[in-house]
Amino acid sequence: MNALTLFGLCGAALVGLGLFGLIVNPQPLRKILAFNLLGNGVFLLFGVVARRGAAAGLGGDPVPQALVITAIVVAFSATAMAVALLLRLFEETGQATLSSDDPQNADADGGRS
Amino acid sequence: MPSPTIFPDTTTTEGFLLVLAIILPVTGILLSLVLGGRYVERIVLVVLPTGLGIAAAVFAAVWRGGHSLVYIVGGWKPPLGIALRADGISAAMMATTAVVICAVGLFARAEFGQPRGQPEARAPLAFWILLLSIWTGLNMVVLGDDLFNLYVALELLTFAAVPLVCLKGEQETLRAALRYLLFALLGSVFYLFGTALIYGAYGTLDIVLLSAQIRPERVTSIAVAMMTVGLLAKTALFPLHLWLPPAHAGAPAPGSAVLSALVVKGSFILIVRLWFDAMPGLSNFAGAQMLGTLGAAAILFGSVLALRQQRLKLLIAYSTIAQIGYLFFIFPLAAGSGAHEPWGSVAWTGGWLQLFSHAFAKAAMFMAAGLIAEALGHDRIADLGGAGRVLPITMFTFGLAGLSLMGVPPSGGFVAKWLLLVATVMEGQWWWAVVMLVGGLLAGGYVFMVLGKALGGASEPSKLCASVSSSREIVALTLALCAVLLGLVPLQPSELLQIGRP
Amino acid sequence: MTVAFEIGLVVLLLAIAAWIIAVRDTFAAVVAYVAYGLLLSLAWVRLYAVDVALTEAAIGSGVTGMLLLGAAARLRETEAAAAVETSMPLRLAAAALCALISAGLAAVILVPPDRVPTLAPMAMANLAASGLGNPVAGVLFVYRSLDTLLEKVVLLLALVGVWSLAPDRLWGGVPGLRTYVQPNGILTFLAQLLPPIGIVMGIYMFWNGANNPGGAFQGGTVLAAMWLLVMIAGLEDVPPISLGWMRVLLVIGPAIFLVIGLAGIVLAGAFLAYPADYAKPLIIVVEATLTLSIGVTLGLLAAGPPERMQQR
Amino acid sequence: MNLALDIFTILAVLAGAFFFLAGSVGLLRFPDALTRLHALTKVDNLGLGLITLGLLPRAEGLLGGLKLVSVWLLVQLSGAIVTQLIARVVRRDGSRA
Repeated sequence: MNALTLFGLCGAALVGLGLFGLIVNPQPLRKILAFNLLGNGVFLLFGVVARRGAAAGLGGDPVPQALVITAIVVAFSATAMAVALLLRLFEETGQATLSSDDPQNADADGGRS
Repeated sequence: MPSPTIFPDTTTTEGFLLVLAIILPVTGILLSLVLGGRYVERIVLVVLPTGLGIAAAVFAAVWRGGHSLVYIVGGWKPPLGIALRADGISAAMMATTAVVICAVGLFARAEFGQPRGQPEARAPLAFWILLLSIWTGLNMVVLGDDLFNLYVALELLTFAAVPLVCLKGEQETLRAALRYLLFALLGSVFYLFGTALIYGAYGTLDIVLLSAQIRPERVTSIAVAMMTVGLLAKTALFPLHLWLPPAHAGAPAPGSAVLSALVVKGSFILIVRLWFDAMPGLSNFAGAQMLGTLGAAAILFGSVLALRQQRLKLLIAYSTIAQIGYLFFIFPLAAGSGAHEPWGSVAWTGGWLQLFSHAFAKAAMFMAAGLIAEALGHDRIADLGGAGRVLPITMFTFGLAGLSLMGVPPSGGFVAKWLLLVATVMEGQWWWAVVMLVGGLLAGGYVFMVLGKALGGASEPSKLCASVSSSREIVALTLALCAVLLGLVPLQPSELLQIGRP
Repeated sequence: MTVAFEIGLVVLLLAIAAWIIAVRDTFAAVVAYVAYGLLLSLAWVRLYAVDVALTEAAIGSGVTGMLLLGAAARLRETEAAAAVETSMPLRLAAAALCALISAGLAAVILVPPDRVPTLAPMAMANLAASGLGNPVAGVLFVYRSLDTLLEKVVLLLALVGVWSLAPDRLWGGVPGLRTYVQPNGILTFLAQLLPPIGIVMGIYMFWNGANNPGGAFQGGTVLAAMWLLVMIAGLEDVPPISLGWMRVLLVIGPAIFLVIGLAGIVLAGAFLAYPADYAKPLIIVVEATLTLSIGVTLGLLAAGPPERMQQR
Repeated sequence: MNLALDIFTILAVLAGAFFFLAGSVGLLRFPDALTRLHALTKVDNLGLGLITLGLLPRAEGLLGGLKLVSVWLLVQLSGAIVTQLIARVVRRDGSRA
C-alpha cells in the first residue's frame, strides 16, 4: 500500500465519519463541525487526484490544488454564516436546537396560529 | 433536429454579453456595499433594467443565430481555462430570471425603501444586495460550463438565499434558515465529491469536453449519483424537501417569490446539465425511473400536504414541492432507454415549459400572498373571507397563477403538462400520466380552497390593516399573465430549447 | 519507512476525527478539531500541496477554529438541554449508510485509472506568459481567475449574510467580538509585540506567493489574525460596520480585480486576460488588494454581527 | 566533520522527540490544568528547541538558519503568553478541566 492510497482511504473514512456526525448529532454546532470533517475528506480526495497527476516536474497537478484552496475559503464562509445563525438563534430563543419546542415535530408544518 | 454541438474553443461574436450578464450584478453588489444607504436603490434602478436588456439581447442572439454563444474567459480554453456557454435553455432561463427579478424589484421597492434622511437601515441594504447576488448566481449557473465554476455559482446562490429566509429575524425563520443552510451545505459537499471523482477520471471539468469522452464506468456512476443526490437536496425534491416549507414561507414576500420561483431551479438545471449535457446517452433506465418516481412522490405528497395547510404561505410552499416533482419527469421521458424520439423532445419541451411557467406563476402567487397578508394583517386561510371584495386584482392574480399550477388551458402550465402527458402515453410510460392527473386535481383542490374562502361571502366585513398600492398588484398580475401567455407560444420555444444540445 | 510516517498520521487523523464526532463536550471537540486541522496540513505537505497546507492551517484550522471556539464557549450552558440522543435504530441506519458510502469511495480509490489525466504539463507550459513561478497561483489568478473573483464575492456575501442577522436597531453598530482589555496585561504585550512581525509575514506570504507557495488568501488570513489580536486586546476599537473606509477596504480587492479584468477586454482581447508585458505587475496589484480585502473580510466574519451601538 | 554533524543532528532531534513524548504523556496524565501547562512548556522550550538546534547544521545558508531560529522564538513567545493567559484563568475560576 502506498502513501497516496492511504490518504485516499483516509479521505473516504473522513467522508463517512463526517456524514455520520451530521446525521446523528442533534446539536447544530456539532453538525457544523461534522460538515467540516466531511468537507476535509472531500478535499483530501482532490489532494490525491492532484498527487496522482504529478507531472512536468511538479509534485502534483496544480489545478485540483487550486480548486481545494477555493473550496476551503468557501467552506469557511459557510461555517461563519452557520455559526452566526446559530448564535443569533441562541440569543433569540435561549436554546441552540434545530427542532422547535417539540423535538419530534421537525417538520414544522404550520398551524402555529 | 439538434444543431451540431459547438465546442467551447472560440468566443462567438455576441459572447461578451455573457460576461456582462455576470459582472453587471457583481458590480452592483460591490457598489451597494461601499455606497450603502439610499444609493442602493439608485444602483438597483440602473442594474435591473440593464440586466433585463442584456438577457433580452442574449435571448435574441441565441434565437436568431440558432447556435450557442460561447465566451472563453481570459482567453484560456478549457480544460485549463473556463468557458461560458449560453444554449437555448440558458437563454430562456436567463430571460425568465431577468423578468422575475425585475418584477420582484419593482414589487419590493415599497417594502425595502431606505428611509429618507436617516442612517442606513438593515433590511433594505441586505435585501438588495442579496437580490443582486441571486441574480449573479443564477446567471452563472445557467452560463457556467465548468463543474467547479458551477460549484462556486451554487454556493453564491445558497449564501444569497439563506439570509433572505431570515431577513425578518423571527425565531422560526432563523431556525428555518439554519436548517436550509445545513441541507444546502450537505448538498454542495456531495456535489464537490463528484467533481473530484470526475476530474480524477477525465482530467477536465468542462461539460462539453466531458460529453465527448465520458465512459460508462463505476467512477462515473458513483460521481454522478453523488452529485445528483447533493443537487436534489438543494432542489428540495422529496424526500429531501423538509427544509423548504418553513424557509420559503418565512422569507418576506418578495424573497419567497425569488426563492420558490428561481433559486430551487438553479440546482435542478445543474442536474439536467449533468444527465443530458455531460453524459448524453449514458443515463440508465433505472436511474431515470428513480428520479421520476421521486418526482411522482413529490407531486402527491406536496399536494396533499398543501391541502392540509392553514397558512397561505405554507400552502404555496408545499405547492412548490409538488410542482418541482413534475420537472423530474424529464428524466424518464427524455433521457434513459425508455425515451423515444420525437416524444423525448416533446417531454423535454414540456419539462422546461413547466419550469418557466411555474417560475412566473409561483412568483405571482407569493406576491399575491404577501399583499393579502399585508392588507389583512394575517395569512390564515380560514379567515380570508371577503378578501376577494377588498383585493379583487390580487385574488384574480392568485387565481390566474393557480390555473397554471393546475394545468388548466389556456396557460403555460397546461401546455407543459399536456406535452408531458402526451409523451408519457406515446412512450408507454402511462404510470406517470396517472400521477399527473391526480396532481392536477389536488392542485385544483388547494387553489379552490383558497379562492373559495376569499371569494365566498364574508361573515364579517374584512377590515384592512393597510392599503395596498395598485402598482404592486399590477406587478404580480403581470407575472401571472406571463405564466398564462406562455401557453400561447409553445411552438417557438420548443425550437429554441433544442439549440446547442448535444 | 516513509509510509510508516503516513500510516501514523492517517491513524492519528482518523482517531481524532472519530473522537470529535463521539465526545460529549462540544468545547473539547472544537479544541480537538484545531489540532486535527494542523495535522491535516501536515498531510497536505506530504501530498506535495504546500499552498493547500498553508491555506488549511490558516483558514481551515486557524480562523475556523477561532470561530467555533467562540461559539462553543457561548453555547456551553445549553449543552445539557440539547443533549437529546438520537434513537438507536436511526444511529445504526446512519452508520450503515455512511459505511456504505465510505466503502464505495474507497473502492474507487483503490482502483486508479489506467491513464492518469493531468493538466500539470499544460499549466506549466503556459505559466511563463504570466511571469508567475507558482503554478497554483497561475491557476488561481490566470487560468481560472473567474472562480477566484466569484469566490471573493461569496466571501463578501457571507459577511453581508452575517451582518444581516443583527437586529434592526443595531445596524451600523459594532460587531460583538469579545474583548479582554487589561491595561499592561500579558495579552496587551502580545498584541503589541506580534503584529509587526505578523504583518511582515502576511505581506511576505502574498509577495512570495507569486513564485513559491503562499498567496493572497494565506497572507490575508495572517493579516486578519493580527487585526483580531489587536482588537481583542483592546488596543484598537472594533470598527462599526457602517464605517466608510472599512467598506472600501472590503470591496477594493474584487473591485480592482474586476476593473483589471475589464481592461483585459480592450488590452488583451478577453475578460480577465492580462496584456502580455504587464501580466505580472497586474497580478501583483490584484493580489495585493485582494490580500487586504481578504484580511478585512475574514476579520469581520470572525467578529460576527453587530451587537452594540458605538459610544458617541 | 560531516559525520560529526550528522550524529549531532540525530542526537539533538532524538532528545527533542523525547521531550515531545514526555510532554504529551504529561498532558494526558497530569491531574490538573497547571501541571499540564508545565508539561506543555517542556515541549515548547526543550523539545522544539533541541529539534531546531539539531536541524541548524542542515539549514540552507544563514537565512535558512535564521528562519529556523525565528520559528522557535515565535513559538516561545506565543507559548509563554498563552500559558500565562490560561494560568490566570485557572487562578481566577479554579480548574475545570
